[in-house]
This record gives sequence, C-alpha cells and structure tokens, in this order.
Amino acid sequence: MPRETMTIAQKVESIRILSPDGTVDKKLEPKLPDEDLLGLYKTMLSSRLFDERCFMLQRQGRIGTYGPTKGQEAASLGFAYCINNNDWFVPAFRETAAMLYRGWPMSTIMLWWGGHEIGATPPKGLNDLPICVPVSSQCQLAMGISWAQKLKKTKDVTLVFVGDGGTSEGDFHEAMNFAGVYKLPLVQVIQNNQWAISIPRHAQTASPTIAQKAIAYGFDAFQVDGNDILACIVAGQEAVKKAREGGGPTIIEAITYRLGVHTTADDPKKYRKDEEVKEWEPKDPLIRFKAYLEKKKLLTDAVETKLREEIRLKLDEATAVAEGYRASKTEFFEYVYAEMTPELRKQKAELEEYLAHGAKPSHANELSRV
Amino acid sequence: MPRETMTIAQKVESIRILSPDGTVDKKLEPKLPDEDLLGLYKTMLSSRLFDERCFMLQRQGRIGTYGPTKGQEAASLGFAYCINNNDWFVPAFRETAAMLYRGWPMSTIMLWWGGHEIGATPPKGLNDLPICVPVSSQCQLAMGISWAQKLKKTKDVTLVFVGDGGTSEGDFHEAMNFAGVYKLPLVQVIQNNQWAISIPRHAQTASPTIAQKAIAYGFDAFQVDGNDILACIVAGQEAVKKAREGGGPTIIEAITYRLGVHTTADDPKKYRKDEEVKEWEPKDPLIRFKAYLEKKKLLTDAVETKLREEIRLKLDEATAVAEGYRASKTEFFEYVYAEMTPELRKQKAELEEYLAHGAKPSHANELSRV
Amino acid sequence: MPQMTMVQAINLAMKEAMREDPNVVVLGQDVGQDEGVFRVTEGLLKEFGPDRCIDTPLAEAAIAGGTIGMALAGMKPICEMQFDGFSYQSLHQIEGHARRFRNRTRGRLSVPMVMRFPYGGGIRAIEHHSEAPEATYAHWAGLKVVLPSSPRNARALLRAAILDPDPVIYMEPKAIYRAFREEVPEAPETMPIGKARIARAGKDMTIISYAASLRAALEAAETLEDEHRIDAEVIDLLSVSPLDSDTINASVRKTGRAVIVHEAPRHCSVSGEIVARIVEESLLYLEAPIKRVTGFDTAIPFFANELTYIPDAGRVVKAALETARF
Amino acid sequence: MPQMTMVQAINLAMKEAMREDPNVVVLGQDVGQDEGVFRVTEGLLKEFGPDRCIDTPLAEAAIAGGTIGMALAGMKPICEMQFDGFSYQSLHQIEGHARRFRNRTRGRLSVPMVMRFPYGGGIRAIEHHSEAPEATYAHWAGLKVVLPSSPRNARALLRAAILDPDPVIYMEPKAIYRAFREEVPEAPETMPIGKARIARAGKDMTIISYAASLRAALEAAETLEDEHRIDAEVIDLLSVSPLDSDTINASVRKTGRAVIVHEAPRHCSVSGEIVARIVEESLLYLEAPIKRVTGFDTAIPFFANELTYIPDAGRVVKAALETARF
Ligand SMILES: Cc1ncc(C[n+]2csc(CCOP(=O)(O)OP(=O)(O)O)c2C)c(N)n1
Ligand SMILES: Cc1ncc(C[n+]2csc(CCOP(=O)(O)OP(=O)(O)O)c2C)c(N)n1
Ligand SMILES: [Mg+2]
Ligand SMILES: [Mg+2]
Repeated sequence: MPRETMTIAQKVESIRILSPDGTVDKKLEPKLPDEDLLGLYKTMLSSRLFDERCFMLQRQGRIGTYGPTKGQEAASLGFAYCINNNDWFVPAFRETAAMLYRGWPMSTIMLWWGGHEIGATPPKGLNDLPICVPVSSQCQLAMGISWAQKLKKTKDVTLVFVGDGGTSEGDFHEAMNFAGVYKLPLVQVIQNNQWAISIPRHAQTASPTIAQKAIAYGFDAFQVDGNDILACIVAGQEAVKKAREGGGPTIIEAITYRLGVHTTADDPKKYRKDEEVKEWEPKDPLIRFKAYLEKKKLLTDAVETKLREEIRLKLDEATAVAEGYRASKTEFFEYVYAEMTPELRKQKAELEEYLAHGAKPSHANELSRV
Repeated sequence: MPRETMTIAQKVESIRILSPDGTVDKKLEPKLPDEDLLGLYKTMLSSRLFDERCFMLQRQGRIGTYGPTKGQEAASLGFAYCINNNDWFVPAFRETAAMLYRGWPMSTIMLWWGGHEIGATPPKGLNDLPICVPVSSQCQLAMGISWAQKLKKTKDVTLVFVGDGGTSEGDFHEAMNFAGVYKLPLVQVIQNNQWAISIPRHAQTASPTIAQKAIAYGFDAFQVDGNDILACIVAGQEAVKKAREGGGPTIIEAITYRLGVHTTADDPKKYRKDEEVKEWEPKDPLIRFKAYLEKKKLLTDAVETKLREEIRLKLDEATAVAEGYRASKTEFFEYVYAEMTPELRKQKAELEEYLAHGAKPSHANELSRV
Repeated sequence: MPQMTMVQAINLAMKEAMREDPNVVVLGQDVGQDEGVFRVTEGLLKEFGPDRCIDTPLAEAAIAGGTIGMALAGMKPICEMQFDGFSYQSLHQIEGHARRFRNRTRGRLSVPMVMRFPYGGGIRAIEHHSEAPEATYAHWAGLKVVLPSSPRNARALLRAAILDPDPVIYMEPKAIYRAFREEVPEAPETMPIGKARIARAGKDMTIISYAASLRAALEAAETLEDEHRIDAEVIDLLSVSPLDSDTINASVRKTGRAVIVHEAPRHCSVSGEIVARIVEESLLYLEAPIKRVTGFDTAIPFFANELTYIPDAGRVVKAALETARF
Repeated sequence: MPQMTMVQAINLAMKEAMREDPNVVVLGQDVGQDEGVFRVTEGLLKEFGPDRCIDTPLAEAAIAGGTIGMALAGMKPICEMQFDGFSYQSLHQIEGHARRFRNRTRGRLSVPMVMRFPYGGGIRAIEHHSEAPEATYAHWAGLKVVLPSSPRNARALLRAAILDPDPVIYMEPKAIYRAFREEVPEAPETMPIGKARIARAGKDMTIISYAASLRAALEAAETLEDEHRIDAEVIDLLSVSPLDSDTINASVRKTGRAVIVHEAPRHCSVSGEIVARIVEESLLYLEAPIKRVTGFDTAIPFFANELTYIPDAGRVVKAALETARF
C-alpha cells in the first residue's frame, strides 16, 4: 500500500523430461532401477490392453458402461509409483494403470464395471479406496485420511486423483483449503485430460493453468507433462517426500489427453474434432516410454511380444474369474450395518419368500449375462 | 518446460488512500462531491448508532440475537456507494451500513433481528436480497443474478459480500469459478475482519492473502484497507466499471476488523486478546473519515452533534415502528407457494381452530415482547 | 398426433417454452454441444444458441444456486442435474434458498425455476446413477415434486412446471425414457401439478404408484384381473408434493384396500405419507392393512442385482393378493 | 449421582470416550478455543489438546468428508455441525459416502463416525438455526439417527453412538440443552441404539414422540389424566433409524389409539413412517385414526412466531381428545 501490485509467494513449476519422441533431458532424468522401468512399462501396457478387453466386453454386453483410460496411463501410474503400500491411494475413476500397479486384480476392476459390489472391495493389505463416482467427493475423503495420518504421527502420505472437471466442485476447494491449513501429507494429482465429457478445459475454468489454483490455498504446485512418466515420477517423488517430511500438500496438474471416449456411452464426435485427437496421438505416453526404453536397450520387439502374450493370458484368466463370479441376490441386506436391524431382517425375509416361491428372477445377475 | 517456474498472469493490487490519522494520499484521492462525502459519513454514523441501539434492544430482550458491524462500516458502505438502484446488492449479514445506504428502513432491519419475515422483505424498487444466514450460499445467488444481467444484455452489475470465513466454503469457489468462466458482471467483496467467530484469519486458510484466491479463477483482485472508505470506493469503482464494460468479475478483499462481538450471543474473551482489539481501535473507519472531513472543513463538532441528534430521532422512530408491528400468527401458510395447496389449507384450518378455541397463545409474537 | 418417446416429449416441452418466452433458458453439464447425456436437450443449442442453452462447468451447487439467482432476477431457468445421484451436491441451495424466498420475503421475491434430472434405476448404470430421492425433496415445503409416467404427461407437466411461479423438481424416470411411444397432441398442453390420474379404473383394490413403477403396477393389475379376477384401480400420482389426497382417499373409500408401489427405499418415504393420509381420512373404510412394495432400506445394489431391488409386477401381485385375501 | 444438564451430559460422554480411546477426536467450527457455541465441547481442548479437539475452517462438507476419511483410516471421529441448518451443506458426503462404504466394500471398509449437531427450534434463533432434518437422514439406509430426550439418555446414547461401528447422526434438541437437570450415574453407561423407551406407562392411548417434543407429549399426558381421565402411554423413540416398531406396535395393540408428535414438518416425515408401521402390523387393533401433531408443511417461521409452529401440549391434548372421542 498505498497502491502496488503484490508479489505472490507460492510457486508453480513445470516439468517435462521425456519429449514425445522419447528423447530424455539428461539433467532431469531420474535414476530408476531397470526392473522398475520395465515393470512400469508392463503396467502401462496391461492397462492399455485391459481397456481394450473391457471395451470389447462392453460391446458384447458382458459388462456395463466402461470408462477407458487410454492415453492417461502415465498420469496415474507415475504417481502411484512414488508411494508404498502403507500410504493411502484414492482414485477417481480413470486410474486403472495405478490400480493395477497397486495390486488390484484385473477381475476385481472388471467386476466393478460389471455391476458388482465386490468390484469396489479393496484387496486386503492395501490402503486403497475403490473407484469413486461422485466427481471430486473423493478429495474430501483423501483429505480426511491424510489428516488421520498426520494426527497419528505416521510418516505415511495420501495420493488422490481428480479430473480437470472435478476442480470446479466445491469439494475440491474445501479439501485443498483444509489440506493447506493443517499442512496435511496429501498429494493431489489433477489428471487434466482436456475434457470433462463434452466440456473442454477452457470452458471449465478461466484460470490459465489448473496448477495455479494451489495459490489459493497457500502451497506450491507442479504442472507436469502427464504423458511423460518420468516427469510424473519426479514431481510425484518430490511431493511425496515433502509430504512425508511434514512439508504439507502439493497439487500436481498432469497435462494429458483422453484419447478415447468418455465412457462407452459417449460419442465424442458430437463435441470434439478428430484432428485434435490426431494431434495428441503421437504424444501417447506408451509410445514415448517405449522409445526411451528401446534407446536404453531395455525393450525389444521380442520382449514386447512376450509381455503382450503374458498380459493376454492374465486378461483371459481375469475375464473367466469375473464371469464366474456369482453374487447372492440378497446379500445387499447384510452390509447396511455391522448388524442387520429387525426391519432389514423382515425385508430380507419378504424378498426371500418372493424369490423362493417361483417368482421368476427378474434379470440375470451374473457378469456374463448382464 | 523442461523445468521452470511459471509466471502467473493474474494480478493482485493493494490500495490504501486514507491513513489511520486521516492523512490522504493526494495522488490516489478520488474526487467525490462534498454532499456525497457528508452523506457517506452520515450513513457510517447511522450504522454505528443503529448497532448501539440494537445492542441495547437485545440486552433488554426486545429483539433476538444481534450481529453488530462496528468497525466494518467502510468495508460495506464504500462498495455500495459504487453501484446504483438497478444494480443488484447481495449482502451477507454484516453490511448494515450498506443496507442503510441502499435504502432499507431501519425498522425493517430491526424486524429481521426481531424474528419477523417482514425484515427479510426488500423495500420496493430495490434490487436487493435480504440478509443471508448460510455463510457463502449468497455468492451462488449473486453469481446467478449477474449471469441473468449478462444474458439479458443489461449494463447492470451485482455486488455481493462474504466474510473471510466464508471463503472456505465450496459455494464461494463454485460461484467464483462460474463468474470467471462466463465473465460475469460480479463484484465479490470479502470483508476480511480477521475472525470467523473464534477462528482467526490465519487458521481459516493458509493462503497469505485472500485476494490472491482470484488467481484460481483467472481474474484480478484488489486487497484494500477496508477501514479506508476512499480505498474501498476507488477499488469498487474500478471493479464496477470493469464489470459494466464486460470485463468480468473482480474479487476485492477489504482488510478490516470486527471491533465488537460476533453476535450478542458471543463472548470474544474466550478466544481473542483485548490488546488485539485495542490495536485496531485507532484504525476505526469513522475516526479516520471524520478526520479527513474535518481537514476538508466539511465536518465540525456542531455538524456532528446535529447529525447524531437526527439519527437518534430516526432510531426512536424506527424502534417504535418495529415494536408496533403485529404479525399474523398464521400467515406463514400463505407464502409457501403462490397458491395454498389443499393440504396447507387443511393445516392452516387445524391451527386456526386450535388458536380460536381458547388455546392460550403459546408465546408473544410482538417485537417488544420477544 | 405425433408418436413420441418421453425423451422427445420432454425435449419438445422445453423447445415450446423457449420459443414462447425468451426468459426461459436451459443450463447444465453437457446440455449444449453434447445435447445431454440422454439427448434430452437435443437441438436446443442449435435453435437457441449458447445464451439460451448453456453448458456449465462441473459444479452442481453452482448450477442450482446460479439458477436460483437467475430466477430471482426475473428469468425462467431450467437446470439439469446430470443424474439423480449428483443432485445431492446441490441440496443445500435448494433447501436453503429455492424453497424459502417467497415465504421469507412475504411474496416480494420468488424463484420460478425448474430443476430436472434423470431419475431411478433399471438402466444398468454405475453407482450413484440410479437414485430415487423424491422423499427428500418432498419433505421440504416450498418445492413441488413432479414425476411423469408417460410421454404425454411428461410434456404437459414440464410445461406446467416451467409456467409455475414456484420451484419445481422434475424427475424423469430414465428407465422409460425410450421404453415406449405415445401420441402427443400438436398444440402445447398443460396439466395441473398436484393432481393424480386414474391410470386404470377398478373397484376391488387401489394400487398407488408413480414414475417408472407405474408400469409394474399396471402389469400387476392385468395379472390380477386375468388370473385372480381382482379388478384393481391404479392411481398414477404424477406429483408427490403436493400429494393428491383426495384422489387417493376417494379410491380407497371405494375399494377398501391399498397397495403402494415405488422404487425409493421405504423408510420415511412417500409411501409412509400416503398410508398416513389414508388413515387420517379413511380408516374406517380399510378392510386390510396397506402394503408397501418399495425399494428396500438399503442402498440400491450395483446394477447386476438392481432388478432384485426395484419392485416388479410379481412383487406387486404378491402384495395385492395378500391384501385381497386378508 | 451427579445432577447435570444435557449439555453437560453430552460433554461428559465425549470426555469419557476420549479418555478411553486415543482414536476418538472431536472436530468442528469453534469447538476448541471457544468450546462450542453452546459450550458443549467445554474443556476438551484444554484436556486433550489441539490434535484431539480440532477447530476447523468454515466448510461443512469438508468437516463431514474429512471425518469420513478419518474413520476410513481407523479413527473414531466425532464431528459437530454448528447448527442443524448447516448440516445440509454436507449432505452429499453423508449420503454419498458415510452411509455406503460398508455395503459397497462388502464390509472391508466402514465409517465409525458420529456427526452431532444442535437440533430444532424454540430458542429464538435466526433463520436456518431451528431445523428438524431427521427424516432426511432417516431415509438414507446405512445411517443411524439418534435423538436423545434427557441428560441421562443423551450421555448413554452418545456413548453408544461413539462405540457403534457405523455412522450415527446424533441430533441434540437444543431447546432442552439446559432446560432441566437429571441424575446421571458416575460410571459411563450405554443404551442400545434403536430401542424406544416407555416414558410413561398407560393403557388408553399411545403418544409417540422424541427429542424436545417429548416434553409436550408428557405434559399433555398429565393433562389428559388430570382433566379427562385418559391414561396415555408415552413412547420416547430415542432413535428414528432404526425405528423400534415392536415397542410402538405392542403399545398400540394394547391401547388401540395413537398420536404422534414431532416438530419436523409432516409431509414424508417420521410420523408417516410410524403410521405405516402401525397399519402394517396392527391395523385390526386400531379404534381411531392416528393423529399427527407436527410442524406444519411450511418453513418454520422466523422466531417471533416459531412457537405457533412447534407442537405444544395443548395441540397434543386436542388431538388426543379427538382420537379418544372418535
Ligand atoms: C458430482 C458429479 N457430477 C457429475 C458427474 C457425471 N460425470 C461423470 S464423469 C464427468 C466428467 C468428469 O470430468 P473430469 O473431472 O475432467 O474427469 P475425466 O472424465 O476427464 O477423467 C461427469 C460430469 C459425476 N460423476 N459426479
Ligand atoms: C454455512 C454456515 N455455517 C456456519 C454458520 C454459523 N456461522 C455464522 S457466522 C459464522 C462465521 C462467519 O465468519 P466470516 O465469514 O468471517 O464472517 P464474519 O462473521 O466475520 O462477518 C459462522 C460459522 C453459518 N451461518 N452458515
Ligand atoms: Mg477431464
Ligand atoms: Mg470474518
């Protein structure tokens, strides 16, 4: 004062390490063990092929609507790589690659898209929440989980995902503000895939970057090339380290692109040009990472073929497990509370009587027939 | 990219024109007509004395809980001065000075605090919403109103208020984001009075200024000395002009201080030090503006005495009007819908029968006895 | 008279209103370029442009609150929640503001808005896309809560909702969005909100239902007639707030027996209210307990099992027979 | 045994739980330094420090969502909404997450949290501070909804809520926060959630109520006895989800007559549900229509007129006499 332009203390850094043709910035390149690099590639490929399989299952009526993650594999996997099993992992719904890396069985994820609660049941031993549908609501849960981590004086962190569209929700704002106030060990990744169904990024918010929203909460942010898994890993590791050491939360905007449909129920031709997709196709995170690994002599066509074959077998197996799943028709009464109430017992009996007395099952509840 | 600190395009400017002792920054001083300056002072004084009157009425049990605005008169009035009757005015609940300036009868505001719906009824001819209790929810309404103004291609603007605490709510975020996306003619003032009941400003958000939250929404902001009415007016006029000309929204953080209690139900001794209040007392917006007007020879002790007497008479009159108000006991059935439903007619009859048949009125509903 | 689906009928009602009144605008996620995830807003952007058919960012409370603001400022906005399950994100704006303004300003301000959304289960959708929240809205005075059951009444009721001076929550049973076609008159028509319809006249028992469940009720009535010689009257409520007590009670006084069918969970639902209204007015006419065939007091199961939860004709028949044989 | 008010009893229950289990934390607006706007959290910050009694920023959905997250991560959090009317800001987190996790993860994850808030009218508070939203929560399976009526049961029920493995919404009738004192045992005690209490035994009629309305019910029962020789049984529900049908029906089967009293609006409320449960189980025992003495289907009036809206003993007596003389 009296009248001056103020300086803003928070900072936003941008990072890219691997360019689309697989050239690496040597100064920024993280030193990762070879087996990790190959493992990451295998997970990305698994995710891509899982997408294709589910797409087909959906088209054949064997699962319900499916939301592919094609093109965004690096932008979830790179961050999941930075945390361990004690840390919490909170996905939105386009983090298949990260979920596979965390250890979710393919069959479980298939069962979620197949309309079964067992698909929302995290595997034992993982501190993971399941897929979350109400956009951005998971940010509040993750904030609370990281709060518990801090209150319990663990050294654990929470990694949570949201889309570009999700940043418009009140839940995102409130969660970020709390994270800032309590300096929570929270890493908030925003998968900015340029679209929220038909709403393009520029119509979602007037802020030129999403990363800069962190300034509103008093902490720093990264904007990374989300199709560059090395950039995701570097930013993720720095944010996780900061969180673990008590330095508080970080927002990471990962710039990526949804190469496919929003879900199998969507027709992107209604709202976006093919040219735009064509432009992004060469920036595919798999192409880029593959080129990098090839230059490093870690990947050859022979290895790729072998990997694909391994994954195909796993997908066949997962499909069989998922389609073999038989859900009880009435078990949904059993998990409303730890103990069934008298009213629920009555209602369950009512239904059982109906189902027993020759009432034709009104539909198939097996994965293979829905 | 590859790794760099990004520059932020949005800017936050700070403004102070009148220092606490009434010295003016000549370069920044707005040229306001003398009668306007005196009118503003009279409104500030009216608001201050209204506060004192209501405080007394509350202590005597003649109205309910009352929320004083002492110390914050400039931070609402300065902005209300910048708009006209066609513009919309959307208060939170600490904008008494602005409401008086807009033309709300003192008796109406008293009746709101006295527990009567008539107190929430805007005077005819004003585009005003009444006091809003759910913190920050009014920001969404104001956003919608300014959206209507833009869609209808008017040149009108909307002025809306919220507290520092209110900026933590999801509603604030969503409204600001929409305002940015649609470039709405909205001026969002944040009365940062350092407290949200017992929560100090620094515990409300980790962001060093509230003004910088505008960066998250892609537009510019001001941080003004909210106890300096000239600074409020200058920032307000620039923001209103920008809005009117299609330049979109502005956030204005007005730094002020709640010199009194949160409400008459509150005991600030539980959470803040007397010294802090003592520090802020000399920064009182009335002291400062009075000194300025005295230096300009617009105000003398004689004028002040006359003004106070005029206001006292108006307060007496308003108190009499408010205490003379008699509400119908059953009219609350009549405004649920434009037309009463059959069920409501039945319920109303039920109540009327009860009230008619000697049922002792269960309480007094006159202002003077509540 | 053209034949159309409910989706087309709703679309038509919006177009008619938008042509007549420039203050009518439509807003929501993906309602413009994408024409709505169910194509309910097809053609609106094209015909009325982006100032009348507005794509919004992803924030339900802002869509609702912004809509309320527009209505306060003299417009006639129609907002869409993309699914029933996300309308919860905006409840505080509807509860706290939309329903209150007329009363708290003694009629000075009002909120003539419509909030519409796809409602209920049965389309194999993922979590949170199959909710039946009508009781939540109906409990809050100041709102009207409308649930059409066919293309023709969907169009007439949406017109009524748009013309209504108060906020209307309009729930579109998505399971029958395209399930059948119906003749719809050329000229715009309207229907009073709060008036139920006798969907099938009968004398032995009253089956009360609404929205997609009406089909199970009607199918059950056929079975009852064909297989059990029970002549059931079926009432289609169309609105659960206001609730048409008169039509319900007139029927129950005639039949002495009632079954209520809806897919929302049972506890503190619309069916409880209906039972209370019948007991208050017509207790002495009752010849059997009133049965409720509803969603159970659980979350609706994920879709593989959702039809076990949603009442079907078989469950209605079973309850009706128990009622008849009481 | 010490005498205490409900505020003190609730405070005691929290202290007891916090002493026993380090995972129990309390969070909300002004719960720490200020000790709560009603002083319900008095002494907690002092005894347990800022990591156990946490002042939060002003954002209800974050308080609720953060609490759910803490519970998922193994803690036992108790969050406070400052008033009933602001709990609406957090409904989507409660509906969408708190109530669903056990079911959607087939028991793998659960949400052992308590949300507590001051409930109802009668204290001359401004708009949005006098809401009675129990039906909204009760409609959502997976939640338990508890409303105490006296210091002793407030303490026992809050303890039960904290120990409960599922989310409990605990509503504190603020009109009786300090209205009377009651003896409370030295040792912590608990009560089963979902079990109603016979507050007054009687044989001629059943009055069903809960929370602050129970006082109107009991006062009415005295008048009925003294002035009309009607011996009313008064049931205090204590929980509206689960709802204790057995106790209600046992009483109505004995008395044949029932009046239900609550301050929430009537349409699609708890009283409708109670009528339905009685009709389902005990229709043939009913000798008169069941009367509902409730808040009206309007917003609760601003406070100058709120007592006209909230049921008082006179309205209960009137309804009871109509029921008795039917
Ligand atoms: C609260 C809420 N509103 C609306 C939806 C419907 N919906 C599902 S995904 C989506 C777009 C999300 O966009 P973004 O956050 O960018 O994630 P993306 O789909 O691009 O991964 C919408 C509107 C939802 N699931 N939740
Ligand atoms: C949504 C909501 N939550 C809580 C409250 C209770 N409450 C009233 S004022 C207030 C503090 C508001 O702080 P701030 O926004 O800074 O405004 P100030 O009171 O300082 O003017 C609170 C918590 C409320 N009115 N609305
Ligand atoms: Mg996106
Ligand atoms: Mg403040």
